Amino acid sequence: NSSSKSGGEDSGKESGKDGKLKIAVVPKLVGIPYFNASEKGAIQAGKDLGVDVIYTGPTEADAAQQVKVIEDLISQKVDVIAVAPNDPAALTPVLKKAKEQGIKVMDWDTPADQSVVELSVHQIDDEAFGRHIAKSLIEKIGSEEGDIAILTGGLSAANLNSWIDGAKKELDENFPKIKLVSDKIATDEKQPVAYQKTLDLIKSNPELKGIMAYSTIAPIGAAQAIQEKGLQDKIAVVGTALPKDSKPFLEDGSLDVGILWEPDKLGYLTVALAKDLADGKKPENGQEVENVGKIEVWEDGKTVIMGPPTDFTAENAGDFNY
Amino acid sequence: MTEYLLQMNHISKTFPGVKALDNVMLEVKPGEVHALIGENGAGKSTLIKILAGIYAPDPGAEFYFEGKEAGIHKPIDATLKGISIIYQDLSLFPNLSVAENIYMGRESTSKSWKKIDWKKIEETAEKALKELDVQVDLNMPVEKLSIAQQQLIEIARALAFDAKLIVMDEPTSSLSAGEVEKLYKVINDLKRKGIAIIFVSHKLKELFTVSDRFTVLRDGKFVGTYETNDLDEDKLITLMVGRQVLYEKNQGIIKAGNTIFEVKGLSKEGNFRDISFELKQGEVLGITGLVGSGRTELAQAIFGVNRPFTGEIKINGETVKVRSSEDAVKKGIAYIPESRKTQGLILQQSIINNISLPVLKTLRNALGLINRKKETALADHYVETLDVRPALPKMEAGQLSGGNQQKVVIGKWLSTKPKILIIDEPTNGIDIGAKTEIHKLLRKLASEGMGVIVISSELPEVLAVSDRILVMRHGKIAGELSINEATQENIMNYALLGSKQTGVHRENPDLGEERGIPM
Amino acid sequence: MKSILQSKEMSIVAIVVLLSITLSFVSPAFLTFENIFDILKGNAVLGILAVGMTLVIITGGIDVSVAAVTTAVCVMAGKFLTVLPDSPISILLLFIVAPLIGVLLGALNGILVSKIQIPAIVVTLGTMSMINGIILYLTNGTYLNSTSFPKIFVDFANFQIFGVSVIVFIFAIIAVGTWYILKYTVIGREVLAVGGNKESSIRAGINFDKVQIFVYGYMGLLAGIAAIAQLSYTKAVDPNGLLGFELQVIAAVVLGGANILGGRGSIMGTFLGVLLLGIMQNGLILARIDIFWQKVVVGTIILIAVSYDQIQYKRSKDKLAKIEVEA
Amino acid sequence: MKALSKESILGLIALGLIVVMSVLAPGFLSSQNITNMMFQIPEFGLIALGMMVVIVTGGINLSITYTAALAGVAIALMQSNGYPMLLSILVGIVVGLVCGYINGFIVSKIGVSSILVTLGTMVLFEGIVLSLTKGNSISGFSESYSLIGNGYYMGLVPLSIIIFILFAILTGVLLTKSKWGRSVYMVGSNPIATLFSGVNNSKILMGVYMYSALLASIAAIIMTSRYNMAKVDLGSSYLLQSVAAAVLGGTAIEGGYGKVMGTVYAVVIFQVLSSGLNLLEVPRSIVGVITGAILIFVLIINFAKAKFDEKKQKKMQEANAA
Ligand SMILES: Nc1ncnc2c1ncn2[C@@H]1O[C@H](COP(=O)(O)OP(=O)(O)OP(=O)(O)O)[C@@H](O)[C@H]1O
Ligand SMILES: Nc1ncnc2c1ncn2[C@@H]1O[C@H](COP(=O)(O)OP(=O)(O)OP(=O)(O)O)[C@@H](O)[C@H]1O
Ligand SMILES: [Mg+2]
Ligand SMILES: [Mg+2]
Repeated sequence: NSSSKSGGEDSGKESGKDGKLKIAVVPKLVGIPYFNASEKGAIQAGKDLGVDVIYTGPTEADAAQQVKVIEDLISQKVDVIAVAPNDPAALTPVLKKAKEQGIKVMDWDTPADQSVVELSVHQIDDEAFGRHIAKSLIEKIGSEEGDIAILTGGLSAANLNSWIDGAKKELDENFPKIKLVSDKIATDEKQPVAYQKTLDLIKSNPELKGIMAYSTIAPIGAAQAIQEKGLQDKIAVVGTALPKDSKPFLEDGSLDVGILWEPDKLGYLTVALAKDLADGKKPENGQEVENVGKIEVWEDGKTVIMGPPTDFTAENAGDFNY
Repeated sequence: MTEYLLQMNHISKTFPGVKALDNVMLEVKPGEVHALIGENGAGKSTLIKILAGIYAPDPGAEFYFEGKEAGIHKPIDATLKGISIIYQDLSLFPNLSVAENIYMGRESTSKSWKKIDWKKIEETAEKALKELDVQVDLNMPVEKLSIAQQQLIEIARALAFDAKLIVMDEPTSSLSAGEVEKLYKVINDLKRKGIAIIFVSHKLKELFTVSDRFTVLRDGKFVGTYETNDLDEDKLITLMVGRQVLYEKNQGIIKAGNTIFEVKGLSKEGNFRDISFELKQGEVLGITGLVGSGRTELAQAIFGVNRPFTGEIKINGETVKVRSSEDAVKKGIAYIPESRKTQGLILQQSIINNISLPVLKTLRNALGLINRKKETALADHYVETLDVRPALPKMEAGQLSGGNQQKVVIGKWLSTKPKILIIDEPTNGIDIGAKTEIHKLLRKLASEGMGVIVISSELPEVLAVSDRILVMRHGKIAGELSINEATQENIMNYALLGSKQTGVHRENPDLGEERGIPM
Repeated sequence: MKSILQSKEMSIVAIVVLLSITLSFVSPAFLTFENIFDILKGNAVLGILAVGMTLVIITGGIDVSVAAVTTAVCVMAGKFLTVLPDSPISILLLFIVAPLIGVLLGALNGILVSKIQIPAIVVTLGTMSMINGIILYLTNGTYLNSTSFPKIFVDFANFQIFGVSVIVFIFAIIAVGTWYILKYTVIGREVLAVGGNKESSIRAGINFDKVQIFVYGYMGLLAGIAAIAQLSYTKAVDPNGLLGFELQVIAAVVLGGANILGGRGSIMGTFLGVLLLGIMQNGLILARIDIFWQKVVVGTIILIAVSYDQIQYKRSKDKLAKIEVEA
Repeated sequence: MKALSKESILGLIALGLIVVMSVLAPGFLSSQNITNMMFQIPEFGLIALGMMVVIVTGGINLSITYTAALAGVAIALMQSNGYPMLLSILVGIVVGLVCGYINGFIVSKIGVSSILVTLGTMVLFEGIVLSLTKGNSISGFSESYSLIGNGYYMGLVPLSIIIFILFAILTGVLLTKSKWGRSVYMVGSNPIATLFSGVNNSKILMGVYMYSALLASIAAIIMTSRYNMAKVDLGSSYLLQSVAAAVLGGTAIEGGYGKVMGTVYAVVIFQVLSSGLNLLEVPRSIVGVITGAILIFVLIINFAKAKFDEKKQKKMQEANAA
């Protein structure tokens, strides 16, 4: 279900009727595993905290469509809009409009224009995350020199790009002997494409030692190619994969490690903080959020970091349900 | 039960806005050649399409074949009953080979997943072509053939069926004399085998040569069925149009003025070579020759749509370059193409839109937008002066009959007030009444100062309208004749031999190959 | 005396050969047995769909719902696989069920196109939008991966004969089979006839509706088989994996010389079109063309290919002497 | 009694949908929602009109959205590099026209079928945008620029819808009243006969592709202004939608027929459906299903109506005859 609600079925449309807050959580797109997992968390939070959660987004990761979704939400007179922007700049005008209508505006998953949002929930610090992935790859390669390649979901995905930039920084600064064989390669958020491109990569670069794959889908495609060519021991693959999908590849070593956070927790945290925002409560550094854990709040008072990334490995992948 | 193979009674057919057939009857005996005749739009093709199962007649129709209720609702029913049809507008598959085209139609009577026997297809095709004495490559896609060859393929297809009744809707419109002769021979053979033939044509001579009986239609109504022996041309024409028409040689009465148009040494590889002639104001110049002699290509080169070529074109003594049809119109050249339906008219658009198309520029108001009033007036004017029927300028051009369509095309070009009018096969598939009207019109236009070039394969027509005649052969001008010296015979000699000498007659069995189309 | 068809294929052959020669100089990895079969395997789904699309386009139609239908079959067959036992029967069942679902969806298009006479592009746009919506609604984009499938399926998917993947064989069988249908069966010739001239085909007693339902049904059938190939290729179900794929399928067919207006098209040409797209994809990475410029290169090659083809075609037509002119 | 035209029926359907939505969807008639719809219509409407003009000639323009993206990126690059707004807009339009020229040239002068050409240019333009932007979005517009897509005329009517209406009228006038427009229909109906009527087909076609590109560029101005950025997939989701809108609007896919009003009604139908169903909190995915169903439904109605008219006319004629 691509748009869902929690809370009482008969809760009135207008907030205040039954005192329930209406919180809209807008992902980049609906219908992909990652955002489905966040949805679960968000809906759960709605139930736990007694607020109405509307989880709705575009069917394609398209900024223009997302603007329309938000415009429609403004028409629905929600109390808070939390959005994971496909493009931060694109949302600025519409978020301003929402604010003018008295709606509280925040972002989650990916930062929006910081001058508009009142709260910014990050799973992670982008640069640190990128660096972590790069370091993991080096560790899995087991050597500080050699050729590596980067796969990405799409060339224009802002958060993927900032992670990749973080990773590149790490490599430049600390591993000068690691060589990138090409610029990041786009896989269109499609598994077969990632698979195909990885095969081509292996062929054109027989000396390839490792692959970093960004987006939740690219690592799977890459691992599949490695698996099929039986190169588990020659090429290390590290990527931002979800545990359930990556389990079979983690098990035979074609994917060395999946690095991400727990998206359901992120959804939960978003709703919890949205409620606080509506209630006028500010997040605090080190605050303990129920069902999520300790959060970090930056000096600006609005940037919230959920916590360190989770490494999914053959051992723990079975413990997660997404 | 009866002596008739086919009986159709009380046949009516209503199209949106037109009653194409009104209580018509048609009875055909086995082994006869039955001519179906009438002016353009009389309803001949419509009747045939009902017979073929393409159109359903209005209720009340009686339709028997071999004494039994015919039960023809779909084309396949007619095929299965042994009726095969040569359509006026051809029904070939341009992308398929000659052999397959001839065979096509039988296949569909069998199962979808049946394996195709290519050998059998080729044998069937070969046999049918042999009967007609046509030589073409069986594997050639039909779109690469000339119109004449396509028509022969269409005929061959009808022959290849073991039909009891063959309908021929203007089978000879593009054929050369030699090919027509061969068709006559085939028709005679068929007759002998007891196969009945319905023959539609506008060429009266032809009809008298082949037919046993006539059924005449006029304006969708049944006029009567007559024995050929009881008729002559005059009588038949009177029956068709309800009046007497004349169709005789032009007496060359117009005095020509200055030379307004001149071509010098026009050549285009594979099309024509070294063509030079001039055209005087007020003159009708006929260009004739066998089909495939390059007349159309020449005309289209002059009109700017068959480029590039070498040579010089002069209008009023000035050398001009005609780079496109737009250019040609600007310079006062009009070209009425031989194929009305594909080149002449935009069938799905209204008569108004068709007529105004070349002159839209002149119909604009101060804002540069089309003045609809002026436009309608223009169309009304030509619909009226050319007597287009029905006189409904808003009607789609495609709903008109052939002759009326041609009038619309002529109207379209007259609206440009051309200095030079080139008209290619002006009366192809047009009835005798409309033909003489068009001939008169061409003469009149010339007398009003236009230079007119008439391209035609029909010698009586060329003789009826021209002041001077050029005969083309193999892409070159074989000879020039003034109207006073021209006869059908000496024209034929130029067309066939390239000289005025006699020696070859229309009976020449090799005529077909003389068309000289390289394969 | 080559037919237009042949000459059309000639020019794409020329382009494929030219590109291949260039690439084998640029990258030694290009012209290897392994790479060629990887290209074939990687483009088998495209190829199977393009073969079906060739028939549709020959009749003058188009089917933009192919990717949606294939995905729908993938999703349903994938679900079905998860409940199947680990036995060879499962593969057999898969080969029955997947094409069946495909045929049903395809026939729906066919019926709307033929009986209601809605232009094909509109019908299939509509069904595409509906199928995509329903898939998204039902699956919510959820993946299925190989762990959910019986092991026998994974074995099947990895199966190779002489080092060539079973997927390539499926493609080959489809291509040859369809070529045979086009050339040697009545219905195949009717497909060509209908595309050549609709009016004539009706007059020749061809059941126009039947032919249309056939081509869309057959397209659906191949979409079903393409779904099996896709499942075998990815060993997973990605409900978004083929989004927008229809344009590539159409591109392959028209690059292969099929006329979008109908009447012209061949399996050989389509195969070459698929190959051209596949080689470009593969070659650009092998040749290490800058990522951001790859699309520029692909776009330019497509434009050059189609323009060259057209100029070639015009020339050959001009050369065809219309009249034997005496010297 | 005069029979209703295809377009009027569509207009009635649009009206009917509006009534249904007003009854069913709370807030559909709220000024907020109506303004929303007015903001959302122009960009899609312009692209749909641009598509329609090409379809009338029997062609299709698959590159239309990337033409828009390229024009948008040109504007964004100019402005972010400090060039004045008007100059940037002008350059954007010129870039769009160049795209149109390329399409027009290959279609009309070389004679390649439009689907092939625009398939090629689609990839080409996307590639150019990608190499210009490296996949990132470009922002940095002036305040006044953002008014084009977000501002109001007299504080009430969005500027962008006024721009759309002006261009719709312009398109309608050009198509029905100008020599060029008439020739467009004629070329679409029968190019050979049109050529043989002294019309310069290639000029007409060139005009069509340039005009289509012009409309795309105007759409690009509105989009970049509204979304405050330009990037490679700007409006890419409108591609097949615009074909659907044109055809739903009665444009004959084989060419020769098509009216501006029909396309406008179709765009309104899509908009009403999308906004209304969103207000009803119908899942996004189902919106697609319903849109598809409506598309087919309307065409079935057209079919049934044509059959019915035919029968009626026949009956009338018979009655007259009797
Ligand atoms: N499909 C159609 N729709 C509407 N009107 C039609 C249609 N076909 C024919 N008509 C009309 O029916 C009448 C008879 O046309 P038909 O083609 O049968 O004439 P015809 O005798 O064969 O003429 P020609 O000698 O020019 O071929 C004409 O007025 C024509 O306009
Ligand atoms: N061998 C051929 N291959 C391809 N097209 C041909 C061939 N022969 C003729 N055509 C085309 O078929 C059409 C009719 O050919 P036809 O032989 O009647 O031409 P024509 O001699 O120019 O005309 P006309 O009969 O007026 O002299 C022309 O457009 C011509 O281009
Ligand atoms: Mg007729
Ligand atoms: Mg001719």
